[in-house]
Amino acid sequence: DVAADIKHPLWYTEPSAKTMELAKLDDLSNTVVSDGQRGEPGFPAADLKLTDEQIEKVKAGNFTVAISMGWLGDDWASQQLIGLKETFEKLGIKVVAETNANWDDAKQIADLEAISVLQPDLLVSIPLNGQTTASAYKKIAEAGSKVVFIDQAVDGMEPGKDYAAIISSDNLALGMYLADALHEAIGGEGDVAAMYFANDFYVTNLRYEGFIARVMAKYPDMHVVVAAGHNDPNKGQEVAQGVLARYPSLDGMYASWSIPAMGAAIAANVAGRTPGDFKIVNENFDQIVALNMAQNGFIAGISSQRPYDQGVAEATIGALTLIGEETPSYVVVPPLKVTRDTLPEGYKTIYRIDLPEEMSGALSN
Amino acid sequence: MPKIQWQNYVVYIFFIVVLAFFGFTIGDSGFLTVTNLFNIARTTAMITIMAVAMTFVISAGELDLSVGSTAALAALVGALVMQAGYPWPLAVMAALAAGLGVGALNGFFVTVISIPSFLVTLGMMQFIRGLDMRVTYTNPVSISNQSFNAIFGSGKFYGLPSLLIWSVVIAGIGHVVLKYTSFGREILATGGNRLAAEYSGVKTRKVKFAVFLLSGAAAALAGMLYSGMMQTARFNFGEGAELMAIAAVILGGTSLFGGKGTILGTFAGSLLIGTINNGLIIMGLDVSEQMMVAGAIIILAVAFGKKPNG
Amino acid sequence: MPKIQWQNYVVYIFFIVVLAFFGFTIGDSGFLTVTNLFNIARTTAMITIMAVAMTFVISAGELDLSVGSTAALAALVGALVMQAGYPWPLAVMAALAAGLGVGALNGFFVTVISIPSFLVTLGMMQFIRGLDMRVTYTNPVSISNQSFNAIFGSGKFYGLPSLLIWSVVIAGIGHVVLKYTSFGREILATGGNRLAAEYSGVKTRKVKFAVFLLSGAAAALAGMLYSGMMQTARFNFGEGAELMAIAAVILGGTSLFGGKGTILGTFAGSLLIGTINNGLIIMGLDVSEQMMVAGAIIILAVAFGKKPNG
Amino acid sequence: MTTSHILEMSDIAKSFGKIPVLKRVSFNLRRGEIHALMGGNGAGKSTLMKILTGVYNRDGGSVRIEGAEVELHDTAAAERAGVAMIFQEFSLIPTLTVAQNIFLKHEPRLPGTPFINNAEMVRRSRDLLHKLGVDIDPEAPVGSLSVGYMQIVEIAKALSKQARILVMDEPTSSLSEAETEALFALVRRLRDDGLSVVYISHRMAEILELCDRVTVMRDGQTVLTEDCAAMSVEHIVDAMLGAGNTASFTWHDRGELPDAEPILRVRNLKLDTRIQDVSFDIRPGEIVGLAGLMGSGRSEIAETIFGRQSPVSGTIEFDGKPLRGQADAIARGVALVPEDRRKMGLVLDHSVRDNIVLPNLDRFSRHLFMRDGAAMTTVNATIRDLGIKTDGPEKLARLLSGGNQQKIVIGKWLARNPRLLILDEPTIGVDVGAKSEIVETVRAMADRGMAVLVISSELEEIMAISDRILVLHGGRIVQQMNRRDVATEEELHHAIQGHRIHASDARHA
Ligand SMILES: Nc1ncnc2c1ncn2[C@@H]1O[C@H](COP(=O)(O)OP(=O)(O)OP(=O)(O)O)[C@@H](O)[C@H]1O
Ligand SMILES: Nc1ncnc2c1ncn2[C@@H]1O[C@H](COP(=O)(O)OP(=O)(O)OP(=O)(O)O)[C@@H](O)[C@H]1O
Ligand SMILES: [Mg+2]
Ligand SMILES: [Mg+2]
Repeated sequence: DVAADIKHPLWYTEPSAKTMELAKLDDLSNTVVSDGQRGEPGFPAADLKLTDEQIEKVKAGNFTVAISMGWLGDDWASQQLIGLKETFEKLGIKVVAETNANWDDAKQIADLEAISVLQPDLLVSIPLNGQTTASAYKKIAEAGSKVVFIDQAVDGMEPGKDYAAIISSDNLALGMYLADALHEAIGGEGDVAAMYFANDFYVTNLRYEGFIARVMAKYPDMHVVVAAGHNDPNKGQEVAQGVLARYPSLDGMYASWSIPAMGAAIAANVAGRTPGDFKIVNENFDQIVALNMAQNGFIAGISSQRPYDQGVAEATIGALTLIGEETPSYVVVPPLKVTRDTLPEGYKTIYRIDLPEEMSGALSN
Repeated sequence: MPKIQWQNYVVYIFFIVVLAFFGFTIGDSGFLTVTNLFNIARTTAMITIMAVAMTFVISAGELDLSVGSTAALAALVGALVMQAGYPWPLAVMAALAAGLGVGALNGFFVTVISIPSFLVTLGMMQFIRGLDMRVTYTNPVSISNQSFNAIFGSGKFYGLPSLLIWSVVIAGIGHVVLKYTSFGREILATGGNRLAAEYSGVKTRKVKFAVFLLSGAAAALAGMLYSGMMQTARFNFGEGAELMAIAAVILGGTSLFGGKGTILGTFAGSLLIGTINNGLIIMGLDVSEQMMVAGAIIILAVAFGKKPNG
Repeated sequence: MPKIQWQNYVVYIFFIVVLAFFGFTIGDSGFLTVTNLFNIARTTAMITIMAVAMTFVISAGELDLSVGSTAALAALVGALVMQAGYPWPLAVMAALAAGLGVGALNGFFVTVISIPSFLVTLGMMQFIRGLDMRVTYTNPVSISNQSFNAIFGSGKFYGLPSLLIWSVVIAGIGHVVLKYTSFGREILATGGNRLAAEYSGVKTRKVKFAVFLLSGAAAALAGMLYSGMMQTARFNFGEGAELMAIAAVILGGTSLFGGKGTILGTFAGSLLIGTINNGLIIMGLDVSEQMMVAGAIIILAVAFGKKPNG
Repeated sequence: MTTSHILEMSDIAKSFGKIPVLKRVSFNLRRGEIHALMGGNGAGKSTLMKILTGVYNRDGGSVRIEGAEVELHDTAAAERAGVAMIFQEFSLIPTLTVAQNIFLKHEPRLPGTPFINNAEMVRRSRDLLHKLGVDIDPEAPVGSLSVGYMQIVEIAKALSKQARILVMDEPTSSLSEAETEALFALVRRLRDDGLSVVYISHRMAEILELCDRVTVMRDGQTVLTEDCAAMSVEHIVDAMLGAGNTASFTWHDRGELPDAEPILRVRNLKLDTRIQDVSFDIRPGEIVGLAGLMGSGRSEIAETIFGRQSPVSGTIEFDGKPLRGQADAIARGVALVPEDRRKMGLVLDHSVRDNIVLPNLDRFSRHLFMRDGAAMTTVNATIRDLGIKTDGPEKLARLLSGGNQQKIVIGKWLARNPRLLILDEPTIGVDVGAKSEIVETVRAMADRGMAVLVISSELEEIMAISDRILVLHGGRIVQQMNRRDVATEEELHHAIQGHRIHASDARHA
């Protein structure tokens, strides 16, 4: 078994039979791998639409919205917010509060309670944990605010009744794409490492599971020889250093998030590895990893989310539910695999602008 | 009788000024509703309770950085005991035992081995947080016992949120103990001049041990309140709570160098911080603005209470 | 001559013991390679540099909790200056100016308004972190200037990583200043007994102001090293670094109560922490195990150096 | 005013808050004289001199040095003007070494560099300490020294500055005869070289021996300035305390005590350090003086009886049963007034009241709760009985004058009505009036059966208070004698140096 003998994260559970089945598919682009938390099938975000009457109705409502984020400080959060705010602006929905729990459940509850005072018509939020923050969300919902969840819902709330929908990336697929990208980058065989986010966190757990499932199902020649956790993105470099010291002949690494991935790139450089013999993949398509990839650096593949689209989808669902429309309860934004070859298109898709000069210059070198 | 110095009451004054400011500017946005004021009291309850015990610790000339991770440990222990089917009072005892255990360890290293408490409790903070992750493999443990959740979390008694009652009761007890008992005097003397206290017959080692026990117990209670409020226990409860608690204590007017402590000031300090956080969100400030304003207010609140060159 | 007390050297002893332990157990797993040992020195450089200045601050009887967020501020300022197309020496000056500015503010509130430094710098830590988020709306700023990245980050000089050189140079200067200059004496006197120092003609206010300036400058340098190492500046650099730096200082044998300080001990303390973290990762321990072991070692390292009842 | 005055302070005024401490005080100092500044506790002596050294800023008046008006904003300015001071409450940094303290702010440099020459600093410190007749390790941290040694370091520090005006605020309060002699010899030599000295002391005997002129202060005003030749001790005391206030600091024979079993029985005590083999008894109602050289280990004996140290060997029995540690000692009625009031005696940042209540917490609490009313009665009584000069019981101990702080430490233990009271240098910094009050109080309590052990470096004090005197030398009690058999301080002085006194027979074998 490829990855059975490594030390998995504390929260790790074996992939389900269904996941393993899907992991065997060669082409995932038309499949939603992750089911909703309530087992419901995913609705593609691209199919969400507002009619002109609906837009007028929303505008006439003079609605208010509060946004409660779990953290800030990466392009995922920024793009998500841009998508949300631009769409709300267009729809005439006023953002009355914006909070950042900075990874702390208790802070998120306090944030939600402050928000509840404002009695916004709509709350868009990513719960840091589906259990700890549940009652705070319930209270807001009971007080009459519509709730749209980012990435995961909380326990004890029912879709369609207590909340409108979850809008999420297909996280299992994200993980699988990472395996694909890494496999491709290292040329089909070799030893690789997985650097995961050590804290129990719904979406990253799924990505790790997807990555492992895909490796087990499809890539017997790619050996995951070590899994190591970081509990702070800034510590990624330190962890990667240790991993590379211990396994100096690794061919590649999956590093959860861009900051740890860049840390791993620097660690690899210091360890005397070159982009020719060591490849890193990650799941945050931000400026730094994109530039590194353009420059032929260690970053060899990105399994990207579409945070802007996700933000737009969240705002759209929010608008629909505000005017009483039925909405799908689980909306999925498909991942996008980006390599150096597909960087310009990928960039355009995610950021809606052309590749910055710095990157396009580097690409043509 | 010495003249009453208004500088000693600056935390209360500031608390009232901040309340009034928010009342005028965002009172009609819901800030002044009973629910919201209760919310402030509820969400600050854990910090308040840890800060009350921290006032004892700091007054005795020590520091306890391990309260946050201890709270999480106690929450997890309590939740696991209930999950295993035992009645909730047993879970409470187990959680308290966990807190007292950590307190006893801290106390042992500080008083018997004489290691500076900053270092002991910094090490302990890490150690216990590692243990927290280990206990349930970072998985949350949900608590379905509704008595527990009502008493320690979202319940109300006579219309008052139980979290509010807890913090008032603990602050009340703390105030009486520090101000009106010989134990309180011994704590202050120990922190004021340990050697002089020793020569006066105060068993300063025991006193210090005792405050660490109290701090452990308070952290355990805070942990149960976190878990009762969230109906779940999770390994990362109380991250950063130690600094918040210390800030509340010092904002309240307790000297970081020991020998002087006021529980009422601590209570006001904790509420002040909570009110600022709550008010700024309602005002619609974004996170970076919230942090800047809260930071500035902490400094200014104290600056305001100082005479220049004082 | 006073008898040499091995207890004073416990941090060095422990450092060697820990090195030897890892050397034997995981020496052939890459721990003992030059690259890895350099790695330890590189990743601890920022903490070392902040800890050197923190030794000054603590010796003078104060504390600086704002270093982490100041480092991030300086990193961002420097990166933005370079991004705007100015040459890197200008960026360095701007970053240093940012650090000195924060240091001056801290110094002002502590010495002129006489607010306890714990509170000032705690407020400042929040304020500056809020500012950090504001400056670039939390977006990272990448640094493409290769001279800067080499000098402050991943470069090598004569085969030695520049980060290692920085930390050795700063620790060396710090050691000489604290031990062999009258400024160093004045710092220790101020922290040892402020009133007595005043009686002896030491301008303790100026001394305290100066150490906060130094701490701000050191934080700025650390920030540039973070950004040089990661070739990016980011708002959350240095989160938690203040506690790590203080731990290194105290582990090294400096008294948290002021008046006694050793830079070499601080250096060893910082390396000890870095070595433990690195070794435990290579041993394959997961995060929870790493935290537990690191926490326990910090406590034991000091316990070991203490006589019972000492 | 003639130019023979190196220093003229005129109409100096100073208040702390609303309380005036100096009311238009004038004081002058001639070149090359030793000028005693006398006055009761809290008269304002230290405050006046701290204005001279720039520690406090005056509210009014002027200061002239060498005829020129000077502004003394801070201690550095005073140093530049040539003023150095030996501070009553010390200006030493406990965490620095002896040498580092002596040369703080004027460390010798390595030639041509800004760096400190540590070796040179240590060498010079050793020389200075030698001149003062003590053998203190210049590299020992000051915090580890006993008060007596700290005082010498403080003196060495002031001398090292080579000032023109030297203010000595109770420099000998913890010194015993030998060191005092060495200091006086040195001060006289410096005076002869042109140094002008202000000398503050509560030791009456010293004043007339050492000083050329004397100024007496009372309640923030100067009441007298005279040549010493024209003065007597009685005269000075009168001026200090006001007419009609007679302070008798003289011994009187309390007669034979009724034979009783000793309450304290010390046998063959051996301690870690100097003490080799010490045995003695104290009976109820008896006041026993323990005399010895500085560093001879008197304080260590006291601390061992009180249970703060454990002996290497030997036994200590109280009331027929061995003492088991400090808690046991306190519970059974042993009290210790320690020698260093700042370190061991007081919580300086707490109020007078809290300090007095501290050792009595058990008496003033019931079921853990404090009975503040009952405590207050005792606190007020203590303040009154010992004449503690304070604005009220809530004043912080830190803000009291040195002598008044000392009275708190004595008072807080007397409030317990101990059965054995150990006084280690009890009257350091206490004025004659208060000294005699303290002695009276102790005698009265001894009359009611309290046993007392007094340690003092001031032989005058030992002579004034003791019924019986133990002489400690070389780690042993070399002599025990009845006070009435000792004729002069001189004799006792010799005994301490190790010579036998033949006038008496030891009472106990
Ligand atoms: N910083 C201060 N704040 C308030 N009161 C003070 C302060 N310093 C001194 N005092 C008061 O001023 C008065 C004079 O004190 P000072 O120390 O000058 O007396 P002194 O003559 O030196 O007495 P002693 O012989 O006991 O040393 C005392 O009543 C004292 O309580
Ligand atoms: N030469 C020295 N250098 C440094 N420390 C010394 C020296 N001699 C003695 N000491 C310390 O000073 C203390 C003197 O002992 P102790 O206080 O019991 O003596 P004492 O007779 O009461 O003398 P003192 O008048 O100094 O109080 C001891 O704790 C000892 O460690
Ligand atoms: Mg005085
Ligand atoms: Mg003594």
